[in-house]
Amino acid sequence: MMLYYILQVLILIGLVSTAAAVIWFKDLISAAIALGASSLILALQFYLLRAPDVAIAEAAVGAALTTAIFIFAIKSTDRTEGYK
Amino acid sequence: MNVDLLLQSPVFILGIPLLFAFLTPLADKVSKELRNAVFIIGLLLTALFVSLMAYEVYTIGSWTYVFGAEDPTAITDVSFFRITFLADGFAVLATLTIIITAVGVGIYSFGNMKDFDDLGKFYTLFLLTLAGVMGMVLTSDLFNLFVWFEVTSIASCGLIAYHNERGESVEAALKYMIISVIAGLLLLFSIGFFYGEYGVLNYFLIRDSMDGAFIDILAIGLVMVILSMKASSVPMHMWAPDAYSEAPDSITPFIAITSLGSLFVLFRLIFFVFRGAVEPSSIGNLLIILGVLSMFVGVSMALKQSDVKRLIAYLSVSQIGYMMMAVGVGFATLGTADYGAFGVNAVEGGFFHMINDGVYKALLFLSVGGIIYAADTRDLNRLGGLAHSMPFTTFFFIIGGLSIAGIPPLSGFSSKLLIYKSVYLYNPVLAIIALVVSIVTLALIGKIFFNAFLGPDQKIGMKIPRSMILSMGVLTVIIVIFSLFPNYVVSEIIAPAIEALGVAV
Amino acid sequence: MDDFKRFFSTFLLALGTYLILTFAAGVSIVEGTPLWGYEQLVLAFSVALIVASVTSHILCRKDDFRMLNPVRWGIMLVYLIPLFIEMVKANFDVAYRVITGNIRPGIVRIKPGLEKDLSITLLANSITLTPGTLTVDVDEDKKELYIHWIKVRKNPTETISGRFTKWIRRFAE
Amino acid sequence: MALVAYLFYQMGESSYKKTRLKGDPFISGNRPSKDPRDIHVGGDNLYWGFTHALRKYLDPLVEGHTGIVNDYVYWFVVTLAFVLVFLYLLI
Amino acid sequence: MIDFSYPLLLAVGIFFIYILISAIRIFLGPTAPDRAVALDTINTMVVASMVGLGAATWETLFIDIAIVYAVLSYITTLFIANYLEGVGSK
Amino acid sequence: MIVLTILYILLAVSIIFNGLGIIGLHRFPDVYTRLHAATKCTTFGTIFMTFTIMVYGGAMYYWYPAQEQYLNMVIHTFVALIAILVTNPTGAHALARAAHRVGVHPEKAVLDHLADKEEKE
Amino acid sequence: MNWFNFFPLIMVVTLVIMGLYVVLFKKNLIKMIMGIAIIQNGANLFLVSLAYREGYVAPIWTSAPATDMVLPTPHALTLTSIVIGVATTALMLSFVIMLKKHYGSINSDDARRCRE
Amino acid sequence: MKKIIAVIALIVISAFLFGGVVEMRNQDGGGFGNPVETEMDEYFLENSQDHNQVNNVVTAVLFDYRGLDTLGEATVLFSAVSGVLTVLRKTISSKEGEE
Amino acid sequence: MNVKMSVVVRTVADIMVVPIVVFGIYLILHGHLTPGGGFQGGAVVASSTALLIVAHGAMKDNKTDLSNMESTGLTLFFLLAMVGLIMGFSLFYNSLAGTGGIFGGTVSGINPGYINTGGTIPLMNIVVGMEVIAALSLILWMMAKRSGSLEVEK
Repeated sequence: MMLYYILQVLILIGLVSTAAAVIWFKDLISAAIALGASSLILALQFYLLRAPDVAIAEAAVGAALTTAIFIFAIKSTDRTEGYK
Repeated sequence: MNVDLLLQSPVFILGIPLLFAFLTPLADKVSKELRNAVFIIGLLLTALFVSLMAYEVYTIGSWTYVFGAEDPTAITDVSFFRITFLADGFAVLATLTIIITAVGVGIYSFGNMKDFDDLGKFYTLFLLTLAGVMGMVLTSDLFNLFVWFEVTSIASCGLIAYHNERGESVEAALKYMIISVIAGLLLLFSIGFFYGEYGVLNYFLIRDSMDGAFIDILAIGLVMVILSMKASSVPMHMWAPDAYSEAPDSITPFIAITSLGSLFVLFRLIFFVFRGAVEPSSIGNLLIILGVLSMFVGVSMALKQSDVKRLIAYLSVSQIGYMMMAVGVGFATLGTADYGAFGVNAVEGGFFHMINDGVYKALLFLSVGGIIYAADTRDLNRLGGLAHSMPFTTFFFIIGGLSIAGIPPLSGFSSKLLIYKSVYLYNPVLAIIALVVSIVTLALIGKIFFNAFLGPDQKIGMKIPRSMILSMGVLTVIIVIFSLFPNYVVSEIIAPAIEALGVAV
Repeated sequence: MDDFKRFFSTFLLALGTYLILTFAAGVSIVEGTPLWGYEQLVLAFSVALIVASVTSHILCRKDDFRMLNPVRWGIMLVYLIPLFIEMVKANFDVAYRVITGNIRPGIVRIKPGLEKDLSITLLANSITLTPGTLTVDVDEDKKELYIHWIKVRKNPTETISGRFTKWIRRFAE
Repeated sequence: MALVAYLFYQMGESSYKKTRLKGDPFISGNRPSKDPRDIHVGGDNLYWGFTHALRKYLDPLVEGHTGIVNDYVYWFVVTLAFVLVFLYLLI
Repeated sequence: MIDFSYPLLLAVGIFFIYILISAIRIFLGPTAPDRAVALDTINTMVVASMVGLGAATWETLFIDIAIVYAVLSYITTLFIANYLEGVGSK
Repeated sequence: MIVLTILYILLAVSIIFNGLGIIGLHRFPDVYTRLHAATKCTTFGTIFMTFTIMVYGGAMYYWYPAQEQYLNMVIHTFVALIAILVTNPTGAHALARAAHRVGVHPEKAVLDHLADKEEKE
Repeated sequence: MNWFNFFPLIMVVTLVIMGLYVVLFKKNLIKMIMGIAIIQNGANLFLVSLAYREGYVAPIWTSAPATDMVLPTPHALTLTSIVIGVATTALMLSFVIMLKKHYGSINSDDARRCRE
Repeated sequence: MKKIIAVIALIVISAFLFGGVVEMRNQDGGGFGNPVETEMDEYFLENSQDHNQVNNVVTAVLFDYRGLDTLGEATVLFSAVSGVLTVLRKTISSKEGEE
Repeated sequence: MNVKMSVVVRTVADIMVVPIVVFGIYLILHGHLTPGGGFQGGAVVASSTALLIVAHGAMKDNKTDLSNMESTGLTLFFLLAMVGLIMGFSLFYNSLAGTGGIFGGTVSGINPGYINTGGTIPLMNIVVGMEVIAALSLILWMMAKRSGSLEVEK
């Protein structure tokens, strides 16, 4: 199952790089987008690890609801990081 | 097969607050009186079941409650794959401490919070916090501990931020929330390490399979730091003064009780689970270091405070230090001849101090809440002369303050004496530090007393409601009982708790 | 009457969705066929009733019930075929442009002459699905569409939406 | 104990002499205020000498309590690292 | 009986590489809409991968997750678009 | 085997079009053209992926009629296809509109009626 | 495949350290909460990784292809932790919203009226 | 200064965590994908259909074997909602929040 | 500053709400057979609230109903757990499994999935689903209200 290993390695690299994007962005809305992508890829990894229940939960909560809540919060505060 | 209802009581200690918390929003829609009735019935039922469990433990002996099994008390070799509750002397000690404070605070809240609207959420969160702490101290499953830990954190943060018209409250709640969420996630990691290494989650099975490997050290370290943080031990205490001082006045002792609850969990874990896996002296010394730091830094920071609630918050941090130091001394001598000589006394002193601390700290915070209710300020520079208009509160404050300072006739003295005696035998320096801290504590209590109660009458005394006086009176009576019969308390409540941890002499 | 129609359309949509989802799952009424069992059917009807009673105010906000007619559904399914052919054709076009980078973009305005919300939505989505064109904005008062076109040519209304408009007018207008 | 007390006394005494004008005679002034707030000793004034004598110890401690969330997490992480190393070395 | 698992897994591997390449656009994208476009692309690719993986490993129930994704990723996109519109019209 | 050939063709189309979408995402200059490539080429590719699975599952069900899970798989894949088909163009439209509202104008545009209209208002 | 044996778990640790880095060094409160979300992702992935067994199927008996299944307990634990994660995130973000209302800033350097 | 100490602490913690994940199941020769033999999970897998007549073992674990965790989890959500409603409710001082 | 999105988005959102809700209920009801369950299905249903909020920027005020639903769901969950206790077993004992009737069927080995199995577990899924739907919708509602992206419809 060499191919399966390669799939997981690719996914994990994607996960860590999107998480790095979350840290790197100064624009909070971009960081929220990257966080959404990160949890998207995380759900794919759950899928590969044969955890369908967890994958659905992560898909529903991580992709839709968490991003929504973050965007509401950003909307009622500031968009950019750092002092104005 | 019908099981005795008394043997089901651990379920109700957790379940009654939960169920009544779920019902409170529904009752709130109907009427305020119904809501209050639901709240107080829930509290009193919980107290009833705590006393039933205590009765059962002291007459029959401890038992393990297995969730989801056909017979909740029958132990087979697959029982510990499920979640279990431990009903033993230690659980009785912990639940008793918690419920005394909870009933006191609950009665107090009726008077203190009556001017605010939207109290349904307040009572809901109160009952949820109670359920969370009860679950923490009763459970014997690591992941279940994590779940109740989070319930406690979230519900108490909601309570702290109850006065959302004040920015400081929200700020304190956010700080507490961030740090406790990070702590909860690291707790999840240590649970993952335990599960990955041994494939089990129950205390009993972890205890049986631990072998002192590297993973054990890592996971034990994580758990210890997290629970000490929650217990507001220095240097991770900084959330405590913020949270204690910004919470609503009536709820502050209850936030402090969650700290005590996590301290109970820490002691249960190190004595009951981790004892065989590691060298006792290392964890014992660690606890002593943290305890001494807490005592000293707490009381030093209290010197600089002019906010009365913050001052008592720092004092409570320093009281946490006493317990950690005493129990650390007891744990460090575990397995040696010293344990029989003085270690058990140290643990007894520590546990006795915990139940004392729960009560007198509640009394102190509540009487300070009375001051704030009457004078509408927390600044010691502006308070003064309240003894003229508030004789009851003054009396209660004196009782609580002398007890926290360890003045002879009162209960704080008995526990502190046990601690001094045994700690002196372990290392005299520790005992001297404890004495010095105690003296400074007395001085600080004198400062509050002088500033708030003595002096010319400033005519700012507002009449405080009767339920506040009542609850403070109840707590005072309990302190007096503890003071009059310390031997009885130690032999009937503390000794079974130590025995339940499996470390009796 | 409108309330009932609204309720009924929501009910049908919910029932259909649930039945499609549970098709060929578990036991069946008739042995050997991939149909539904009794319990499934009971659950399906109760779920549809509950959903319809809770969310009936959402569907058909503007009291537009013409999609209840099954003939229109048939035409709509037939419409998928020209749409798919159009998609295939235009996808190769975009593939060519992706490789060569030969683009001449611009935003054009078209006036398809459709009135209803549903038909405008379908037209906009069809236009967006066929690569080369992308609906950017909709003017709700004038019923005009603003379309980003990857290679601007003459006579946008006819070129972009001519064929779709005819089909959509047939079942949604 | 007495030694510690004497040390405190010395530390307080040294600064006391420098800052206070001891020998100034009282000539005249306003009448003492009748407002109870002015007569009463406030919270900051009680034990002023004690805290002032200990300021070399207390001031860094007070400065350590910055009230920034990052510092709370910082102390948590540092303690975690310390405890892990401690347990690892001792066991 | 035909075994089509290996080509499907290979295709999914290629899709994963596509996902990584799209993630570069999340890094680069000069404006927020560009990043949202990349997120949308990743969503679609993830749905395709999930469908393929479910068939490749013979776990037919896993297709449900793809449906959840196909529906919910759209809501995320709408949220981002809504926020950007709110900023633009201010 | 003819089914296998069909499956390979469908899968190849899917991979090629998805790849074209990804290339377009990096090659095109601005948001709108990227949207053209990214959301729609990938939609097209994903449609072919779902076709692959549907043909595969249908063939399996044809050979093993007792195994109803394959039919279930086909139906659920079809639902996913419908969801993709409905939601993707709407998402693309919403993004394009948002981008225009934010003030991103198409690069190298030869004409822009929408901007003209907004100027008029 | 020896090197692969620890790769996912090492990535998990990387995620946690990245999250802790954000919480330690970033001053923006929403960014800090995003860091906490990253730690949550790492913890969830850690638990699910513990459950995985090579070549086994999901623990569901409905039309399962084989009978050997991955471990179910960590899946249940992870579900619990995901829901706890969304609850804490929502509560923290609402605190931040109120803090912005009172203090006019979401920088942690400004949110320090409680100190000493 | 503070930053340096923080970075050192982070490095120490990460070293411990890396050591932990590498060390975790080393005695069995397997790491990821080859977990330790757990009696608990085997018991769940074998007996969930017997005890609960349920196909999805995860659901059986969630609602029977570890049911109290699920109750706690629902409680967490409930308390979070209560907290959000408490925090975001109309403040006494500000009148523009209307609900 | 609430945003009303374009007519295309609104129409599609209106059409999509019912299938999303039904799909979430499908996940809840089949939680004991397929991946899914109370939490997952509840989250999916709650995201339809998010869809309505984001598309229309306006919604009916049903906070009271949602709050009642949440409390009712949790209370029922606890009472369902108590069923075992009342019958003399311990809390969370699945006393309905295999007793016949709806949700009382028996099952063993690999099977295509029968809906009438599971004892109390499907019922618990349903009540937890109610709780999660209400809780997440309430969170979304409050935060949208606070961030000014929601108007209350009459």
